[in-house]
Amino acid sequence: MIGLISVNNGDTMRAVQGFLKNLLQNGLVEALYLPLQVDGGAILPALVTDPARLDQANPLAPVMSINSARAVSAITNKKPPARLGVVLRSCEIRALYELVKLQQASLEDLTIIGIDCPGTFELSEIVHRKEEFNQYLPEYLAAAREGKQPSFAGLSPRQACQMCVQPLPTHADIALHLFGADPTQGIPVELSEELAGRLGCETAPVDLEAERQKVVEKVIAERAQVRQQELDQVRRKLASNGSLAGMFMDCIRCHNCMTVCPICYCKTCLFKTSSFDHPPEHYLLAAHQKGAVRLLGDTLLFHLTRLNHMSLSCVSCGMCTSACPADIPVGAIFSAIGEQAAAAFNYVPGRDVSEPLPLVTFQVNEWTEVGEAR
Amino acid sequence: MSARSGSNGKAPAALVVGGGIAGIQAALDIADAGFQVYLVERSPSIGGRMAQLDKTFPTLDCSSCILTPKMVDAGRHPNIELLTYSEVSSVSGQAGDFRVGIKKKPRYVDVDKCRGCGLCAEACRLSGRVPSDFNAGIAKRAAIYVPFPQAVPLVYTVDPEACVYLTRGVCGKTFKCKDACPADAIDFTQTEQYVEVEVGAIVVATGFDVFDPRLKPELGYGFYPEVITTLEFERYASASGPTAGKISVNGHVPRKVVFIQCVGSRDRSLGLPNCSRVCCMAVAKQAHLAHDRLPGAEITVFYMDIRAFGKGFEEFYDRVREEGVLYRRGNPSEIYRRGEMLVVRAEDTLMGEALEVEADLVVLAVGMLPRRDADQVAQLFGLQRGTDGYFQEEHPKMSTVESGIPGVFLAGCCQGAKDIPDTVAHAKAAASAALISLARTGVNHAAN
Amino acid sequence: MTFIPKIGVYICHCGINISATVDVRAVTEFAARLPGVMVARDYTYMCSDPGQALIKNDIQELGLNRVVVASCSPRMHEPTFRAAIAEVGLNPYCFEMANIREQCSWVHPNETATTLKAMQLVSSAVAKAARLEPLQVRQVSVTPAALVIGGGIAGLQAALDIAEAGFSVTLVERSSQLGGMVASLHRTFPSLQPVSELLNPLIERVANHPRIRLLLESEVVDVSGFVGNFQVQVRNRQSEKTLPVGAGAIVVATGFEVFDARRRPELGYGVYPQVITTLDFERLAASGQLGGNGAQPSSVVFIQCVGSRDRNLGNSYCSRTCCMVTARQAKLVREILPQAQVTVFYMDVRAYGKGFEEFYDSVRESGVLYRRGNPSEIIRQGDRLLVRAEDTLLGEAVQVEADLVVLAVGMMPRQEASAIAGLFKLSRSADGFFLEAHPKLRPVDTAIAGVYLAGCCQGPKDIAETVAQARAAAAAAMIPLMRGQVQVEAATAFVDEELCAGCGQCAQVCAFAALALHPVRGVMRVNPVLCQGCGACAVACPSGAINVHHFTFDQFMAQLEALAVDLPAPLALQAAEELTVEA
Amino acid sequence: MLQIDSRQFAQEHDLYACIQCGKCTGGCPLALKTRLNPRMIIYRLLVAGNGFNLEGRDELWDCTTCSTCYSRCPKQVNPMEAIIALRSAIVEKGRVHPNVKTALESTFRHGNPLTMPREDRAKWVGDLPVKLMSDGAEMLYFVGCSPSYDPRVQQVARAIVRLFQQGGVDFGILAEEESCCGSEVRRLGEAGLFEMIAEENQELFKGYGIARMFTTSPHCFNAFKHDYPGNGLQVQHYTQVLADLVERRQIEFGRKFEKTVTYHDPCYLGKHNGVFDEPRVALRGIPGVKLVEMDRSRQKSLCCEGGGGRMWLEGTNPGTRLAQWRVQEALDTGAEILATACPFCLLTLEEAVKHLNVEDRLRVMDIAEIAAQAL
Repeated sequence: MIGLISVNNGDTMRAVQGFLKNLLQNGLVEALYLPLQVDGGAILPALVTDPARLDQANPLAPVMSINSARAVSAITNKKPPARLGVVLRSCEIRALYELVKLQQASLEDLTIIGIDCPGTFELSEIVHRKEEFNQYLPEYLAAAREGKQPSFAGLSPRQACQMCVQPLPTHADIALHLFGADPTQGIPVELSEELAGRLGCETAPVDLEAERQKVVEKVIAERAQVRQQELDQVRRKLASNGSLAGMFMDCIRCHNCMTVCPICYCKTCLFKTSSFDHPPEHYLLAAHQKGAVRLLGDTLLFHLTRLNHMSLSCVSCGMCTSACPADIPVGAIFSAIGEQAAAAFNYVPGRDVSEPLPLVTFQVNEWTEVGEAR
Repeated sequence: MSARSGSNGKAPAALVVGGGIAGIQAALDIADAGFQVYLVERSPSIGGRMAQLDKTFPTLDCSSCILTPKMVDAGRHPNIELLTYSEVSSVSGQAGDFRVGIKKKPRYVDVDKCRGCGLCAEACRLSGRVPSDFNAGIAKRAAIYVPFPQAVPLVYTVDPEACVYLTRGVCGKTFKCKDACPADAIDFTQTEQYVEVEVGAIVVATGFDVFDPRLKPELGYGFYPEVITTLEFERYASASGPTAGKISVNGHVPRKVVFIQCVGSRDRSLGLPNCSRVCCMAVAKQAHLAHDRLPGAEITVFYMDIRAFGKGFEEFYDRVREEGVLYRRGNPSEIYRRGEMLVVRAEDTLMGEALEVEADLVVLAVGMLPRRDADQVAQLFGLQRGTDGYFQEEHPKMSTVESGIPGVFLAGCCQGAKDIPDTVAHAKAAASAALISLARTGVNHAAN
Repeated sequence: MTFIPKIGVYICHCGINISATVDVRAVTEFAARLPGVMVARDYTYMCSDPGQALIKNDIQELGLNRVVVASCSPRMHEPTFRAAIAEVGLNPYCFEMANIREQCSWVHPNETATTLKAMQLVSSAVAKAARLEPLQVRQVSVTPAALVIGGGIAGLQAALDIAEAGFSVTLVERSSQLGGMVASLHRTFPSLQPVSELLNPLIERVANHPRIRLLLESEVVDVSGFVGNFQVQVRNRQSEKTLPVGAGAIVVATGFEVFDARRRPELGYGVYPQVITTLDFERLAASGQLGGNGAQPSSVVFIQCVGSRDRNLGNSYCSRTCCMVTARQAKLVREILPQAQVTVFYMDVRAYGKGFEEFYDSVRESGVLYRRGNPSEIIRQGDRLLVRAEDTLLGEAVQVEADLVVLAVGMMPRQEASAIAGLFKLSRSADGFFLEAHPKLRPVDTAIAGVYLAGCCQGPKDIAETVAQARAAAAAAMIPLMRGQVQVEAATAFVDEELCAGCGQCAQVCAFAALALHPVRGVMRVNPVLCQGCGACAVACPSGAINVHHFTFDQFMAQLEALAVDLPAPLALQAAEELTVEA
Repeated sequence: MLQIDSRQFAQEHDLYACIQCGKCTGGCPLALKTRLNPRMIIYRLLVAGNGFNLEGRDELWDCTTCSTCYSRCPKQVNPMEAIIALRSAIVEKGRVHPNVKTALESTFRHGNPLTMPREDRAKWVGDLPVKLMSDGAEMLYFVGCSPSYDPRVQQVARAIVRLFQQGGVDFGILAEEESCCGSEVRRLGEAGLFEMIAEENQELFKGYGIARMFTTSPHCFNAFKHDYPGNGLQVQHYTQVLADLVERRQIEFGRKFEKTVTYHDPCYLGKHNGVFDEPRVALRGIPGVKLVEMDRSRQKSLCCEGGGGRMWLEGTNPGTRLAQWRVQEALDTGAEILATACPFCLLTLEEAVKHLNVEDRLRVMDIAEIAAQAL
C-alpha cells in the first residue's frame, strides 16, 4: 500500500527522522544503518541503535560516500546478528543482491528502507562547501518532484547518476517516494499492510501514483539517452585502435576502483598476492626485448581480471569512476562490457536475488561440441 | 571378501568370450571386484564393433575416444589376462569349475618383444595391398598388421591368408618384415598353442555380424560403387579413418545422399523378421554427420518407422530433422542408374505416390544378425538358440543374461541386437550374475 | 633445508614412431641442459623392461627425486612408469610425462619443427617436475552393506543380486508393499505371461532373504558420507522414528510415474467414462470385465504417444514401452472381443526389442488395424465417441467411432525426483530423469561415487531392460563391497583459507558435491574423498584460493612459461608490455 | 455396387501382415505412370471395415502381374495375388472387361484366346518332322497359344524344335489336342474358367502318362508349375533344357552369331521363378554372341507390360508402354540384338521397336531363334 509520512511546517527531514525513529522504537528493527550528519557537516554511514542519534540522520543527502552494500555485507555477512534496518539507494540494493548471491551478505531479518534516487554529487566536489550543501536539500527535493536533473552550485550529479536508469528502490520493504511528490506536504511511502499497521502509518489520502509515474518515466527516458551516448562512446573507443589498453592507458594501478567496488569481495585480491611478482631480471629482460617496459606492470591484466570476475555483477553504481584519480570512466567501461556479457545470458545484475549467477550455472545445449557447431 | 577373491592363485576365475564392448565391460567389472578374468578374443585386438564407429548417438561422443580408455584399462588390469587372437576350443565341467581349452593362433610375432612400431608393416611386400576388414574394406593394409592404431595389445600380427611366405612358402631371399624389425620380434616358427584354464563362471559375449546387402540385389550393393553400408560410412566419416573423415565416394563429393533403413531387418523374406534396434539412430547420426561434412548436400532418409526409443534419442531425431534432413516414409524398392546419378525407386507412403529420387550416395542401414559360427559356439557351451538365431536367454524379461546352463551367462548382442548403453548394462548384469556364482564358489573354496 | 630437484629425463624413440620425425638425440642433449636435470637419456622403447630398468637404476645410482619420460600419451603408460619408480621407493606422483608422440611426432611432418616442439614439451614437463610434490593415495575401508531405495522390480532385483553375492542389504520402500508399478500390470509382452508369475517369486525371495532388511513405508531423509561409508537416515512414516543405516554403496531405484492424461483435455480423459489409460486397461483386463460403461464395446481405439514425444508438454522423449503395451492390449481385446473392431493410431511403431517385431506382426495378423496418425481430439456422438484424426497413409481426415478409447500414457520423472536428487546430489537430464555418468559407457553410475541408478528413475525402460539395468547397478555396487576398500584420489583440490571469501561459486560448479562452506570459519572446505580432482572449482574461484594437488597454479605457470621459451619475459609481464606497445 | 467383405478378404490374403512400407508400390513398374498403387489398395481394404466397393477401381486392370511387389515385400504379403483376386471378384459379378470378353470366350470355345480355330493349332509345324505324344515320347513340348498361331512367334517354336532335335531331346507335341494353359485367363480374374481348363489339361496329360514337359512361354511354364493343383509334372522352360544341352555340348553350332546381344528377363521366368542364369548360359554358349547386360537386369528387370492379360487390355493410362522404355535401355547398352525368352515380351518389345522405329539399330529375337541361326 502507499502510505503518507506527514510533514509538519515543511520540515521534511524531521518527518523522515521521525519515521525512522519509529522503526527503532517499536522494535521493528534492533539497529538502523544509514548516513548520519556528524558535527563538522560530514555525512557518513553509521549503524545506529540509540533513537536519539537519529536526529542527526540525513538519508536524503544527495551524496554517496560509499556504496553501502559493502557495509551491509560487513554487518550481515553469512548471518546477521539481529533484526537490522538499512537505508539504501537503488544501486546499493542491487549491489546487495549480488553480494547475497555471492554469499557475502544475507537478507535474513533485514528490513530494507529504500529511497527514490534523484542522483548524487561527487564527494570530492562538495566536501569543501559543506554548509552551502546542507542548505541545498529543499531545492534538491523540488527538482526531484518535477523530475528535473538536480544541480548544486552549477555542478551536475555524478556521471553514473546521470546515466542511471534504475533510480527506484524496487524490492525495498519500505520505499520513500521523492519523484512527483511534494515533500513539504508529506512523503509517500510504499510498504506492506502489515508494516503500515505496526508503524501506524495511514493510507495516503490522494492518489499520487499517476503523477509519480509521469515523472519517473520522464527521468528514466532522459537518463537512458545519456546512458546510451556514454556507452556508445566507450564502445567506439574500445573498437578503435588500442582498445582496452588505450582506455586504461592512464591507470596508475592504485587499485582504488577495486577498493570502492561493492562487488569486489575477495578477502585478498589476486593482485595483492605474490602471484604476479616477477624476479627483477624479468623486468630487465622485458625492457631489453621491447626497448622500454612500463612499470609497474600488470595494469591491463588487473582490469581484465576484474572485468572477467565481476563485470557480470556490475550494478553501474559508478563508485569506481568517482574514485579514479586518473579520471578513467571505469564505471562506464564496465557497464558497457558487462551489459553485453549479461545480455548473452539474459541476466540483469541486481534484478532478482533468486536469479542464479550465469557463470556458475550450466544449461544443457548451452554450447555445442566443436565440430558439431552449426 | 577381498581376501577370498584377491588375485591369489586358487581364487575362482572367470572366462569372458569376446573382446567387444560387452566383453570388455563384463571383464572389467569382474576383475575390479577382485577376481581373475581370462578375456578371449578371436581377432588380434580387443575393441570389437564399437572401435569401428566414428561417433556415437545421441551425444556424438567420438567412439574410440570413449572406448580406447576402457580397452587400455582392460589391457593393463592386474586381474585380466588378455588372450587375443585366440579361440575357445573345448569346455568341460560345470558351474564352479569349468575346464576351458583355448587355442592361441600363431601371430608369427613375439608379443613380448613387439612394441608396435610398425616398421615391419612398412617393409612388407604387400604393404597397402591387403583389404583392411577393420576399415570395412575401404582401405588397404599390409600382410603384417595391427587392425587399428589404438589396438590393444598394440602388437603386430601376420595375416596367414595374405602373407606371401605363409601362402607361397617363400618371400624373396630374406623376410622384409624380419629385417625391418628392431625388436627381432617376428618368428615364423610359431605354431598353434593350446592352453587350459579353470574358471568358475563363463560370460559369452561373441557379438553379431552385419547383414550382407548383396542378398538384396535390387539395391545394387557391390554393383554400384555409390551404394555403401552404414559401417562403411562410419569408416569414411571417421577422422582417424582412411579418408581422414572426408566423405568422398568413387572420387567425388556427394551432393545428394539417400539413407535407406531396415536393410536386412524386419524382413521375413530373408528370414530376418527382427528389428536391429540401432539402425534408426545410427542413420540419424550419420545423416547429421553428412549434413555437417557435406554442406548444402540434399539428405533424404527413407524409413518405415523411426525407432528413437532410448534416452535422448527422440530429441536427437528432432534435431536432425530440424537441421534439414528430409525423412520420407517408405521403404525403397530398387536402385538403378540413370546417367551419372543413381535413381532410388520408392513410394512416399505419406503422399501415396511412387517416386524416383536421384542420389550420388546411397547408404544402406544394414541390420545385425547372429554370428555365422553361432552354432559352433552354441554347441561348445551347450547354449540354445532362439528362432531369430541369437542365443536364447532363460527368461525374456527376468533372466536375460542366464543361458540356461548354470555358470554360463550371456552379454551383449549375442543374445539379441542392442545399442551401446543397453549392451553395457547387459554386460554389467552378466557380470553381476557371474560375480554371484563366483562369490558362492569362493565361499566353497574357503570352506574346503 | 630447501628441496633441490634432481630430475632424470628419458626420451623414447618408440621404434620409429617418434624418432622418424623427432631428432631424439638433440632433444636429449637439450634436456640435459635444463635447470634441475641431472641426467637425460634416450632409448628405443622406454616402456620395455630394459627401458624401465634404465630409469630405476638411475634413481638408485644418482638419487634422482623427480622423473620425466617423454614418449606416448600418459593414458598409455603413465601407470607403467609410476609403478616402475614406486618399485625403487620414489613416490609415484614425482613422475611427469611429456607426450611427444600423439601430440608431436604423429601430427607434424616437418622434422625441425617437430624436434623444436618436442624440446618445448620436454622443458615444460621438466619445469613442472621440479615443482611436483609427493602425494599419498589413501585407502578407505568399506562398509560391507548396501542400501537400495525403491521396492519396484528394479530395486527388488538389485537388492536380491547384492544379497546373493553375500552382502547385507537394506531395502527402503515408501509404500506399504513391494512390486511398484509392475504390480499394476496384467500380462507382459511378447510372452503374454501373467505379471504375477514374474513378480511374486521375486518378491518372495527378497522378503525371505536372510541378508535383506525391508523398511516399508519409509523414506530416506538424510544422506552423508561417501563411497564405502555412507550414513543414511531412514524415517518410518507410521512410527515417525528415524533409523540410521550405514552402507558402502547405494542403489537408487525410485522409478517413474505415469503421465496424467487430463493434461491433454482434447482427449476427454476424466470426462468421457469410455476414455481410459493403458494402466486402467490393465486393471480392467485383470478384473476380467472389459467394456467401458458396462456394454461390450464393438469398436476399441488405442491412441499412442499420449504425453510422450510431445514438446508442448515438455516431454519430448519417447516412453519406450507404450508401443508394445498397446500391441499387447490390442491383441488381448481381439481375443476377448473377437467381434470388436480394434484400431491402433500411431506415429511410429517402436517394436525394437528382441521378439518385439515378431509380436507386432502377430498382433496385426490377429486383425488389429494399425492406422498411422496421431488423433487430435475425441468428441461425443450419442452414446459413442468419435476419434478425429488424419490417416496419414490415406492423406485423409477420418473419424472413427469408438465405444472404448485407450490412451497409451507415457512415463514421467517422479514428482519428488528433485527432492531425491537433492538428497543424493544427483544431477538430472533435460527430460527430468536422473542423469547417468555417461550415456553410453556408464549407464548406471552417477557423478557421485558409490551411488548407482537402476530402472526407470534414469529413463523409461521395459521390464527386461529394467531388470538388466538393476543387475548392472548391482554389479557396480558389488565392486567396492567385494574389494573391501576404495582408493581415494590423491590429486584433489585444497583451499587456501587466507584467500577464500566463502562465496561458494566453487561449490556450485562442483559435480561431486565435494565442497561445503565451513559454518564457523566462513570458508570453503574440500572433502578429499568426494573430490575427483577435476579442477572446476579452481577455475571458478575468483580469489585463486583453490588449487588442485599435482596441478597447482605454480606448476601450470611454470609449464606455460617453459613452453614460451622464445619469450624471455613471463606471460603476465608480456600482457603488461603489450599495453605499452599498443598505447 | 461391387461390394466385397474386405475384412474376410484381408484375412484370406494375410493383408494384416502389411506394414505399409511401400516397397510394392515403390517397385511397381506401372505405379509411376498409372493410378495403380498396390500399397494403397491393401490399405484401403484394411481400413474399409466390412464392405469394400470395387466400383470404378479400373487401375486394378493396370497390373501386369510381374510380381515385383511380391518379390520385394519384407512381410511376404502378395499384393499381386490380391489384385488378381479382386479382379475375379469383379468378374464373378459378371463385370467382365469388354476388351477381354472375346479372348475369354475364344479360350472357352477354341482353347485359345486368339479366336483361332482349334484345328489350326499345329499348322506352325509345317514340314518339320515333329513327333506327336501319341507316338510316345519322353517329354512333352507344350507349345502354347501364341507360338501355335502367331506367325511371328511360330518361328520361335520352329527354332526350338530344330534345336532340340539337333540336341537329341526325345519330345512330342499334342497338336490339335493342346489347349490354353489358362495362365492369362486366371490373371484376368476368370477363376472358374481357369479351373475348368486346368482340369481338362490335367486329364489330357494323365491320358498320355506325361511326367516331364517343357514350354515355350514362361507363362505356361509358371501356370503348370504353380497354378495347377498338385500335379506331379516336372515342368521346365525350354531355356533350361537348352542351357543344359549347351553346357553338355549336346548341340553342335556350325555357324557364328557375331552380334552384341542383351537379354531381357521375362517376369514369369525371372521374378516369378528365379530362372536368371539358364538363358544367359544358353546365350553365352552360342558362338560369336557378345552378351552385354542392361542396368536393370535379373531381379531388377523392367516388365514389358505384356503380362497379366495386358495383351488385351490398355489400362487406365495407355501412354508409353513400358516396352518402349525397355527398348531404350537396350539401345543404351549398344546391343544390336534384344534377346528374350517369352512370346509376350517378344511381341511387345518388337512392337515398341517399330513404334520408336529403330528397326535398323535393334532387333528383338528369342534366344531359341538366335541359337537356331548358329546351327
